[in-house]
Amino acid sequence: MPETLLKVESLNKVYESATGRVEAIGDIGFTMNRGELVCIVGPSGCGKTTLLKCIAGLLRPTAGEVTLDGKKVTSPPDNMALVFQEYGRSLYPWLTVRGNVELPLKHKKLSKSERTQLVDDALLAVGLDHADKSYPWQLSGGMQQRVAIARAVAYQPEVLIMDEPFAAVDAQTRADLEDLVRTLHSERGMSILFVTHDIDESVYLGERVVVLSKSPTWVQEDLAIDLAPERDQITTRALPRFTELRTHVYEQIQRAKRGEAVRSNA
Amino acid sequence: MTTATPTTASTGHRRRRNLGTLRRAVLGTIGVVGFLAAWQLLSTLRIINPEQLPSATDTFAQLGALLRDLEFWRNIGRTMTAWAIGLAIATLVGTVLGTVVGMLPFVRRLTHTMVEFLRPIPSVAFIPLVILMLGLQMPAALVIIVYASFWQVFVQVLYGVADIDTVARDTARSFGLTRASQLRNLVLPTALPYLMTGVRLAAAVALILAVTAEMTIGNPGLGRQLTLASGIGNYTTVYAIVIVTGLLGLIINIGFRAIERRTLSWHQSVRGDVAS
Amino acid sequence: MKKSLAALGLLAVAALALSGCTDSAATPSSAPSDPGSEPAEVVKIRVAALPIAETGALWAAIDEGIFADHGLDVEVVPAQGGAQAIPALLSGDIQFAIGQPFGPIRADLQDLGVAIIGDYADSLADGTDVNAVVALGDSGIASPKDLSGKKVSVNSLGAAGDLTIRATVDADGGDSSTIEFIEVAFPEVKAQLEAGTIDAGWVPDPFRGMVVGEGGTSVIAPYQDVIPGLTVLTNITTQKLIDEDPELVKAYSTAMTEALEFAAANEDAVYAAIAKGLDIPLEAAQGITLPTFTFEMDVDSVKTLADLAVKYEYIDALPDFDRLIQQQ
Amino acid sequence: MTLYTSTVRTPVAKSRLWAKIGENTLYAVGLPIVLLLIWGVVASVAPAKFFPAPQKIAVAFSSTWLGEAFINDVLPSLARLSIAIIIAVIVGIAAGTLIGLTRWLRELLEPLLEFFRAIPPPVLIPVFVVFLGVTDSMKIVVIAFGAIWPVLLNTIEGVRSTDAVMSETARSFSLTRSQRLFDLLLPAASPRIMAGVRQTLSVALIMMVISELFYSSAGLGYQIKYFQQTYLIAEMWSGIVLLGLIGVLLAVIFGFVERRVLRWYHGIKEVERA
Repeated sequence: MPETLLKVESLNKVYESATGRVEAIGDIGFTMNRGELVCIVGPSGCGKTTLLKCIAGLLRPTAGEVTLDGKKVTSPPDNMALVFQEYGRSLYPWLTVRGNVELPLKHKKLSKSERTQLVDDALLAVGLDHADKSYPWQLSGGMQQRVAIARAVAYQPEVLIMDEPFAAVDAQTRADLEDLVRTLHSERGMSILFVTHDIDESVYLGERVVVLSKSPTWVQEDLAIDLAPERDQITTRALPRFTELRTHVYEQIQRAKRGEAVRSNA
Repeated sequence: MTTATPTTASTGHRRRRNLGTLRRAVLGTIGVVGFLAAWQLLSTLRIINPEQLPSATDTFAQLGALLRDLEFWRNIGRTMTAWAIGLAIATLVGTVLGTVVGMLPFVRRLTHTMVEFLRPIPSVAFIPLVILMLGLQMPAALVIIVYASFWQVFVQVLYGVADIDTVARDTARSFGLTRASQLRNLVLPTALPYLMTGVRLAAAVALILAVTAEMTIGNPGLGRQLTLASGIGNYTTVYAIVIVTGLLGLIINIGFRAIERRTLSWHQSVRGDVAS
Repeated sequence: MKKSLAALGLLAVAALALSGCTDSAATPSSAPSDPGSEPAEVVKIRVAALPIAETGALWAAIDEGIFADHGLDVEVVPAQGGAQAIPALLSGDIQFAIGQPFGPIRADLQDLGVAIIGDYADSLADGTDVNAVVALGDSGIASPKDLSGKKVSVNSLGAAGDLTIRATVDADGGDSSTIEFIEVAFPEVKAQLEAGTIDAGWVPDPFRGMVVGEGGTSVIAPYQDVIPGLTVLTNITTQKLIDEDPELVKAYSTAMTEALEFAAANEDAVYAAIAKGLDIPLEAAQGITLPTFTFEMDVDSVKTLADLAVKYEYIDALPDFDRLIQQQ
Repeated sequence: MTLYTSTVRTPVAKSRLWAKIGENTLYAVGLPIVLLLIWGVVASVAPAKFFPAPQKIAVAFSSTWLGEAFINDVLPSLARLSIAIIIAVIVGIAAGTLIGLTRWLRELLEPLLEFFRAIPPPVLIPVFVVFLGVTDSMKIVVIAFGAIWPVLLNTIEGVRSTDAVMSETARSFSLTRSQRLFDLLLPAASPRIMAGVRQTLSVALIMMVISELFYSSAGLGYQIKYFQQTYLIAEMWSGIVLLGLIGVLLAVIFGFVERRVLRWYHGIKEVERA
């Protein structure tokens, strides 16, 4: 019986903003097991980022709750790490690559050598062990996002949450980074919650794909991806099953956009 | 966000914003009142000799008396006239020289040392010299005001001209725009927000120097009235004039910030997101 | 918010307008006398004078119409000390200046073409002098030599004040080289004495009276002690003006002679002018010890001062007195 | 995939290098030398009393400042200036951070700060004299009071406008308070703070001179005034030159510090421009 790591229950978020009252999230509920890689997709503007911030404890939901490892999330938990889409703004430009990766470790009770060990290991894992003395802005966009991933890896979280992390990098780099995420998952057994608007990416990466409706958001479908754990950019994407799944998800998203989907459990 | 249900909350929202403004106004008033009360207590409880620190009420009474005196208004007028003329000259000269020097790289390199040396010299150091050349009247004060505020405009315009987008410049060149046309359509629009920042800084500096000049040169105005009052130990008048100069500075700051914001907002829509 | 502020401002202005305005700079209606002797044309001149009690004589004479009688429309420019008056003279911005003899002496040493055309005010040879060095009663400073090693304030360094204080202290057996002189404006002296930032201060009336009246001591009257009746203030102009417009200099000198005679004879008019000019109560003005007002130079006292200045190395050489002092 | 996107440096031939240095020097000193020559010629052909020839000023400079006066006047002035600058910068940054982060405090103080910064600092000299006497601390306070505003206000703005993603990153990794302050808020605000410091320096120099024009018996500003009062015109000019040199010195020190502190910032700008 796989152990439940993350549980989202009846989550609702209403914004009081300059243009009035906006219900971003209607009612979202799903769970994620330890060691799973779950992708969340939805039409653009469906409140994915809002959901993520609620899970990460950066935003307080209007109703409902998030539990991580049995504990209710009210503020950013220690055993969670985030990778943001805006790598340029989430890395601190005044710190070197090493400084950035090391920063969150400084308040953990670790010896200096343990810390160095963790940083070295994380940088090696993302293939940046040679660039630790550079500054983030001296690196290309893909490289910068690797630094952000290394920072999250070194933090040794129970769960890694990634918010459209590859939306702003070019296609080739993106493929490399996707494989990096797969590697982290398969080799290190990391639990990853991956938010994206790219349907192919969600199917390629995920063991499960959670499809969100348009705003106010609810879970339209929770789809298991029955592809083999060893995935490859060329062969996996060429599989007929891959095409079926992505077509299925695509249709769901189109329905979501048109607002055709009707909540079954409402 | 998306087309999500905008409810009737807009009135509630307005109320919230009004609440924010109200909060600011209330807290700000508390701050000012608290300051005045502390001042009053320091003086009335004789923690500080009231001969030297007259109470807030005495000071404001004196201020009221001054405000009924036409000569006081004339002094305000004199100070502000020197300020305005000085600022106008500094802006004009600063803009013209800044644009010319900024657009001609070799002139920029040639003048760099001179600028770096002349800019930090406090203009008050020239007071003896300007009295020698121009006497004890407004022209002498103007030199001091212009020298100090000129650099603010000049340097900002230099930054502005340097900030011209390379793509925009190449585009202008590739379409064969004339120098005059480049100046009008590319250089000035890019440099405008910088110019406004420069003018705002210059306006504040010009007021400082206008008052300082009156204090040291002795041309008529608020500064001279302050020195005269201080010279006979009339501290209520001294404090009243300090308050008036502060208010003048406040008006100048608020006014020029508003102008700057206006030019900036117009500008941002043209060149898009500006990270600063 | 902004609107309400503007409204408040308007209200304030309206209130002011209703409550009525005064004008402290309005020219008094005391018209010049004697229409018969009115000259053909009026010449505007600017005269620099410190905003101090001594200038009362000039203000009183102007109000009396003495200068107008000689065809002169005088604007008094409150220059900050002779240091600025002389450059302003040279620049042609002002025509005459009333200032300490030290300024012109220094200017003459630099060949600036400045001349003293007459006296203005002298210190008093006996009795209570026009100024004094005062200290607090409990300061332990009783005699001049006690000032050695102390902090003593003067209103302007490097002039007759500190020079004569040095001379007095040395004559009393003290060591003037150990005195630390600091510039403090006269009205501040009392407060600075009480705060302990200075040990003694050189002040004229009414500030001397304030300190002495509260138990302070008048340690020395340096002018009287060193050069009794020393010239305090003189009338200064440029050689250029003397050469180019002797008529004007003549008219000014005649008017000034009359003005100073008037002032010497009419103390009450001077006190009234001081009260108005300095914006202080008349009673306070009446407590001020007035100097001797005269246009006639006591050249010897200035020469003695210059000798003293050379002795104390305030200046390197003596000025050329023949071109410096041209009594009109 | 290139690792470094910053500009690639190609080695320059030695002869080219020397030519470059020569050219730079010529540009740097060319105009000043020409102007000095013209001034010198004019001053010897038609001597003006108040515009002594450059060589006279140079002589006056060495005889005036390179001796006792350096210890008695220049050093104390510079000491007061430095102390005041240090106070202004430290207090400005500390108070600015506090005010920038505390909304109620900011709202409480906003009108007062707006008012006090608007007062031309010289008018407060008579006021400060009353409180602090004719002392060095009075002069230091006058300088610091005048100079603090650019740092203070820029720090408030800088701290307030910290990038949202950067703050969220800090929160998501549960950074401690001091980490947030020293690793996020202050570095993020540092470009603005340094811009404020630059203004603070120039205001401080002005205030140093003004503070010595009144109630003084020594110091650079006092000496310039004294030379004017005694009509030692060349010496007075040499004082103005010295002030210019001090300004240049301050700018050089500032530039050095700024390049260190804002290395990352300039790096980003360079990458953006490339």
